[in-house]
Amino acid sequence: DSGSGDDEVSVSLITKNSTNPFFVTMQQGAKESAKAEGVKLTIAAGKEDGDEQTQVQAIEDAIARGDKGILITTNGPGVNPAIKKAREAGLYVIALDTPPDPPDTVDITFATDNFRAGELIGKWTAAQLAGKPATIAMLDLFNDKIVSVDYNRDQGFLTGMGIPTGDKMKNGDEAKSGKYSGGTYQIVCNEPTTGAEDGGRTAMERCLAKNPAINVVYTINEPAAVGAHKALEAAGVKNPLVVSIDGGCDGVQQVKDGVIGATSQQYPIKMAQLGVKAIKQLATGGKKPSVTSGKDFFDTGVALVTDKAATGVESIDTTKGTELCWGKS
Amino acid sequence: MSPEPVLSARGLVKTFGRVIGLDGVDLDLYPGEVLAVIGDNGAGKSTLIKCLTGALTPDAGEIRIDGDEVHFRGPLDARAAGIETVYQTLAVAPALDIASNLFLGRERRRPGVLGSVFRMLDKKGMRDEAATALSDLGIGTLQNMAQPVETLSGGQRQAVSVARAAAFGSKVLVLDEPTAALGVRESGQVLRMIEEVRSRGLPTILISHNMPHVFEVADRIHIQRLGRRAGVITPQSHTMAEAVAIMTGAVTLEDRVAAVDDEDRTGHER
Amino acid sequence: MSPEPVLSARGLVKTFGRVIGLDGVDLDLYPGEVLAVIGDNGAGKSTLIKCLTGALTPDAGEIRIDGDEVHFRGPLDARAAGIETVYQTLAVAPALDIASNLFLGRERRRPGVLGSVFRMLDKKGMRDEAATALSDLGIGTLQNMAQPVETLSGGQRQAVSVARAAAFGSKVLVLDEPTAALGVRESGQVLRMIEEVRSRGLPTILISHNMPHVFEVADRIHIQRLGRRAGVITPQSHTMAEAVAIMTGAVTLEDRVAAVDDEDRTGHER
Amino acid sequence: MTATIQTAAEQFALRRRSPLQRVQHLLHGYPAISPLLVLIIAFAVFSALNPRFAQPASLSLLLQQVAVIGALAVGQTLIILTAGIDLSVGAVTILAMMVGAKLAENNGIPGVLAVLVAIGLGVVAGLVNGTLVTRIALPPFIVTLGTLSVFTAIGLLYTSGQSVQADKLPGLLNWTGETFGAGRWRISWGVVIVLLLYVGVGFALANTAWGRHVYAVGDDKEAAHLAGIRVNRVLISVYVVAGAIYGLTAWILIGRAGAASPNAIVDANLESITAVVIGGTSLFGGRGALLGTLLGALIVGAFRSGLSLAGVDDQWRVLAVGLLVITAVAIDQWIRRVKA
Amino acid sequence: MTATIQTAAEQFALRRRSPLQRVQHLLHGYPAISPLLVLIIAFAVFSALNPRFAQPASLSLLLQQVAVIGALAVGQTLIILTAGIDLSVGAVTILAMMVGAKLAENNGIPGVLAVLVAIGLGVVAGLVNGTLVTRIALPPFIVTLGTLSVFTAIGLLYTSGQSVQADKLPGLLNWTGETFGAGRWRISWGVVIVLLLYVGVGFALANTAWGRHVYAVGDDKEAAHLAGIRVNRVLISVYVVAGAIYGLTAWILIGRAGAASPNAIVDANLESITAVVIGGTSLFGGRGALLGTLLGALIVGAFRSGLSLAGVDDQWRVLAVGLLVITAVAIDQWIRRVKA
Ligand SMILES: Nc1ncnc2c1ncn2[C@@H]1O[C@H](COP(=O)(O)OP(=O)(O)OP(=O)(O)O)[C@@H](O)[C@H]1O
Ligand SMILES: Nc1ncnc2c1ncn2[C@@H]1O[C@H](COP(=O)(O)OP(=O)(O)OP(=O)(O)O)[C@@H](O)[C@H]1O
Ligand SMILES: [Mg+2]
Ligand SMILES: [Mg+2]
Repeated sequence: DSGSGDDEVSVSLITKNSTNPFFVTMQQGAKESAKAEGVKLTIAAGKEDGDEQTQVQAIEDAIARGDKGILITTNGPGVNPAIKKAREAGLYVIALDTPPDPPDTVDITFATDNFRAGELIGKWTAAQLAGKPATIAMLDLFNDKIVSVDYNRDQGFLTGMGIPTGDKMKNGDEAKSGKYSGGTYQIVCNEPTTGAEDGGRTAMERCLAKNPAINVVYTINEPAAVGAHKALEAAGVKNPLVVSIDGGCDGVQQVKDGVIGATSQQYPIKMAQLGVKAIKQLATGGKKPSVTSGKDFFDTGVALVTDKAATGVESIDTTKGTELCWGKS
Repeated sequence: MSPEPVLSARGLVKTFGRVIGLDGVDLDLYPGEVLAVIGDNGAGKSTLIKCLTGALTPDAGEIRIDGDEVHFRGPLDARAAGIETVYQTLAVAPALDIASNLFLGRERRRPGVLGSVFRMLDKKGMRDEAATALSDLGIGTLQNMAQPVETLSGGQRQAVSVARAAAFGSKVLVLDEPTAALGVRESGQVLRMIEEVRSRGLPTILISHNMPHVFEVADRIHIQRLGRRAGVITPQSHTMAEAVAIMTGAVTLEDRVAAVDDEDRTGHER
Repeated sequence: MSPEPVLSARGLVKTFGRVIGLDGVDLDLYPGEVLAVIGDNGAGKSTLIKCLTGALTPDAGEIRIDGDEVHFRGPLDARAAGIETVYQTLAVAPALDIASNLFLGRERRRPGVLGSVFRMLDKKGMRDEAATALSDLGIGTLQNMAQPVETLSGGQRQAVSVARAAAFGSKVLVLDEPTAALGVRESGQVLRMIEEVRSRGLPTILISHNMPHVFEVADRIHIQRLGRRAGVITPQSHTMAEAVAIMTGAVTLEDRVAAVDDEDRTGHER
Repeated sequence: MTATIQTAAEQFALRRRSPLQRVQHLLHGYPAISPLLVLIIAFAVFSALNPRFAQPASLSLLLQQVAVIGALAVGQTLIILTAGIDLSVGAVTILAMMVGAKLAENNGIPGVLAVLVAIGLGVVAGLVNGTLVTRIALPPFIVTLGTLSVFTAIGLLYTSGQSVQADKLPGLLNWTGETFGAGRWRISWGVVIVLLLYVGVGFALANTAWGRHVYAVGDDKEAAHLAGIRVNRVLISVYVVAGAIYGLTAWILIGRAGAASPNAIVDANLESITAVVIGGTSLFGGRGALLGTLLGALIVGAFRSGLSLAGVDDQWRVLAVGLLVITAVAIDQWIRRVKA
Repeated sequence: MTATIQTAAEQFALRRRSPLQRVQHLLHGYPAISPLLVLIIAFAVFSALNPRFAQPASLSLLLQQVAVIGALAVGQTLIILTAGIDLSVGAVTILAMMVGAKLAENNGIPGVLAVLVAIGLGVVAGLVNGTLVTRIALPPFIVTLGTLSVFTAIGLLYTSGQSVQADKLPGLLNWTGETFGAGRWRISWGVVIVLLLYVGVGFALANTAWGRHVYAVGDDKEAAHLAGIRVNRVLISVYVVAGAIYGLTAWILIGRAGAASPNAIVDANLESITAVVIGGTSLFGGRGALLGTLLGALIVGAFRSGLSLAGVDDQWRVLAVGLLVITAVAIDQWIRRVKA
């Protein structure tokens, strides 16, 4: 029995990093719901995407601290053994946002499927193009690191476009040109952005230097899309399709403003709230949460936000998107 | 016969961890005189002048300039008080060139707006003056004034340091073994320079291991031994051999009472 | 009268960018002699001995040891050939203590397994020997043998460097201004050491600006001027004043033909 | 030595020169030429691989891409010249940018004020670093490692990780990203500011007493102290000036990124230090020149862009940049090591 | 000076000592005590905040958490002592680990061989770094910056970023993560190896000629050269030994992480350098001791985990660690600066 010193239920939230707005939002959501539920929450995070060691230490600290449960967005399979240790020590571990590999590493996952999020914007793009040739820029996250969001979103997008991908865990190994579901495509570049505006801009500039006729821009997240938009604007490229993932409140606004054509919206606040509630319930004798039927995780959902709905792709408009952005409810 | 000393120190103590550098040293420097400080290696000569010139802060003791107690917080304070020093370690910036080193901390600016608004250095002027200062010291082998100091020969480097002090000394000149690395001609030139400075009325403290040099220019000789002052003599009162004997502890000053004919001036031998 | 030279150099040239260090210098060192090298600051004395001891690679010219041409790739090669050098810059590691510096590159190991298997240093042994070596040089003021060299006085530091060379020289001893920072007693000790080395049959190259020292111990005197050899004299053939005059270019050796009485020995004056 | 006599050294100087040695010798006379040469070679190679590389449009972009790191590297050069190192460059810049931008967004302060706030914060941060380095005599590595964490945390706590979008900011803050044409070039105002920064600081380093003192302090702190230089004052001034430059860079960064975002310039430390070191400034202080830093920043930028344009794959590019950095500095060393 | 006479200096030594100065003076005699003291203070404070902190279970965990960076810091200390710096620590470790693990997974090589492959790769990497530093005389910063990219890229290209889970690895590779009990402590074999590493390398540095030469080379390379030390050989040996240590650390890392993952350690560069610098080793070379590095690593680890156990949130923790690092080194400096 851990944490017997006080009756207060304590929970750890361990995010991938604490600079990405997505995770900062998740942390705030968790804080608010912890306050509401009367749970003591400790927040930890990796130093950057992919930082497994810091997460492992945070898990060990949670065990030592006597927490009842852990909410974690894992940075990679390197944290699995630590999660196992935590569960053996009686902690309830919930993965948020990213299902670990294998999924049964944790008790349950509250996540959106990044691959699916990518697929949605891919499908939307294909529909918008309506058979026109696609000249695609892929603005990824890193080139000196391989992390799951990066390849899941990238490969999801390509799959949605109907472009056959090679290794699903590897960016950039697909054929550089060929046919997508509507017509022919050409992939101009895979450039790293570090998921920020300045990186997005530089990446887009490099892609445009290679081929100024780009008409489809995939971006790993909305800040990268903002930077890419800047570069496109400066280069005078008219009306390319810029698609992105996250659906943050800023991001939805950018869809409304036409900076981004469509974005896949995810719900970090919802994930955090559900997680905190679940552990509180469990600790006070309630029952365990269960997975969404047909999936091996609890799907907190993903929605395509766009004001230019495409036939065959379910979407919500920006008004609705603003209401829901990041799962504030 | 007993004017006010320009610089005087009483009971200076300086220790480094368990090593004792100075062990209660007194010193007086009178106007217009050349005071030599001699002593074995490690006797505390450099430590003494470092304390006098603000490079070290003594643990105890007091220093007076023109009778007023001073507390130097650094060499700059001493310099502001008119004390110009050549340290044994030379204190040159190896990567800077000769002119920059000579004018370090006292750079000259261009005339006009370039100097006052843009604060631009008068590089050419400083280079020319540096060349003059060095050739005044008899250093004629310098082929290129833009050479960084680190590429100079040992003696040339020392000459740069001495030339700096000679050019700027305004009240007291302190020279810690200024001729150690210098050639015969260059050493002679430094001794001439010291005499010339004395003739201008400026007093000099000269540390040297070269007894002929010391006896040639010194008015009085402070003998340092094992961190203390073993005594003060003059070239007239003692011979070189006697000075060396006192320095090495073979005899003490008390052994030869008759010799200390300026006892009344320096006041307080032990 | 003309044995094979132990060390000989012909036509050494060394330039630094546009600065000329050596300009075609010859040098011969015969068994058991003390060869002094004198010259103004910047005349190329240090550059000369750096070329001879592998610290610099000459641009042109050849060096022979016992008649065989050698190409030193570094000071270690020269050391392996038995040439032990005190450089003007002392070449000590400031943060290491005295004993470590004395035995640098030739550390002594403990006897037994500790030494052979664990390669453990004989620290105490080295410290004791260092203390002996230094007191042999008359340095008695060292209070703490574990002091890092950087905290030593200028002269103490030089003594460490000289003691190192004295302890290990096996064929040729090269000393670049070994007494520059030393006190009277300590300098005398170094001169005694040089004489003692000569009596063991080892030749020495001594660079010094101190003419009395040079004339006291040297057998022959190589005069360096503006990167060239101005001539070779002996203390018997010339007076100090003459030596200085040649050194400074006031007279050339040819002006006093009669004086070069060992011309036949050194062979080829210009 | 004298013009009339043909000395051995002169004879030596005349013979024994292969064409390669002649080039080496020529370059040695002008130290700044050597990184420039590396840059020129890089340009030649990359435009051979892809002719677009050398076009004014691409080069204009290259300048804009390099501007931010180039500006930070000016401050970093100053600090490295004093034998220090600044690990807090990125953190200071982000903090200055976020506070300025948030104040403009939430409190509606005008653009000028926001820029001044950013520069002011940079100055304060520099003062903190400088004071710790001088008064408590801590190694700059430790000080800036500590303040890196402190400033980063303050920035995140202040902003909650949220970025501020360009449209919520006064126009002046975005102005640095705007471009003007000059022939077929498109230069942003940010680039102009950075170039002015190089000219100004370069002038101060080379032609003022302060510049000399910076070199002297970095060269041998103890000697500078004995020579009567106010070492601490020089050090503090360097950290403060560097801080002000970081604050100014914050402004340039907003214009470039189109938003003020706490995620920007992740690798600012390593990249700015790299530019300085490739530019030939010694990490041990006292040796180097600002022009080298500019060239260093351009070299790295040119490599990245050039490899990308040449169509080199992502991860191979990481490998190639590594090899190129080593090669570039090796060429530079070779030129410096010229004999005779 | 003499025992009989009461000299002025002795009088001085006797008077003028506040209790604080007495403590300072006492500590000054034993330099290693000062980071130790910082560590002890940290322990006292953190166990006051959360009593669990000082329990053997938590402390055992702390040791395991610190082990990997602690091991890498041994190699980093060696290189920094020679006035170098190694930015490729992390990249070499990951490369060695991934190649060893993949060979074991795909080609089924036995555990011993996998460990030897890892160490061998470390040695090769060290040889590459060392050769570039000595033969081409490049600054270590540049060399290792370049090889950082090169080794990272090779690792990524070789593994495609895929990790290898423990169950696919021979038992020996996981052995370093296994723990044994000692009272209420649980020590992992990895921790034991790291401690042995400290003892071994510490002995070599303090008690062998090689150790002396490492210090001498870092202290003044030119002087060491003139004194007849084979500077290049010493430098290469240091890079090779460091590389071997990184290879060995790869093994410890597998056990610790329970998997061989290319993302296992980020920030290894900065963290290992931090441990070295907090431990009192000078970045300018020639001064420092290995024991300090161990304490430095423990100090950072204790701060991190102490704050975490105290329930401090991530961003506040970043801030606190920054402040603490500065404070810790400031205390250390204060003790070193004792007068008289
Ligand atoms: N920073 C220091 N730390 C420890 N000991 C020191 C320090 N500076 C000087 N000492 C010691 O103080 C004593 C006096 O040194 P000082 O340099 O004053 O001697 P000196 O008389 O100038 O000798 P020299 O003629 O050799 O220059 C020496 O024993 C020296 O080792
Ligand atoms: N590394 C270098 N770079 C450039 N010039 C150099 C270098 N080393 C020496 N020189 C120059 O070569 C000349 C000879 O120097 P060297 O040190 O041999 O003189 P020296 O005779 O030993 O003088 P001193 O008596 O002052 O020690 C000097 O003009 C010096 O400036
Ligand atoms: Mg002295
Ligand atoms: Mg010399």
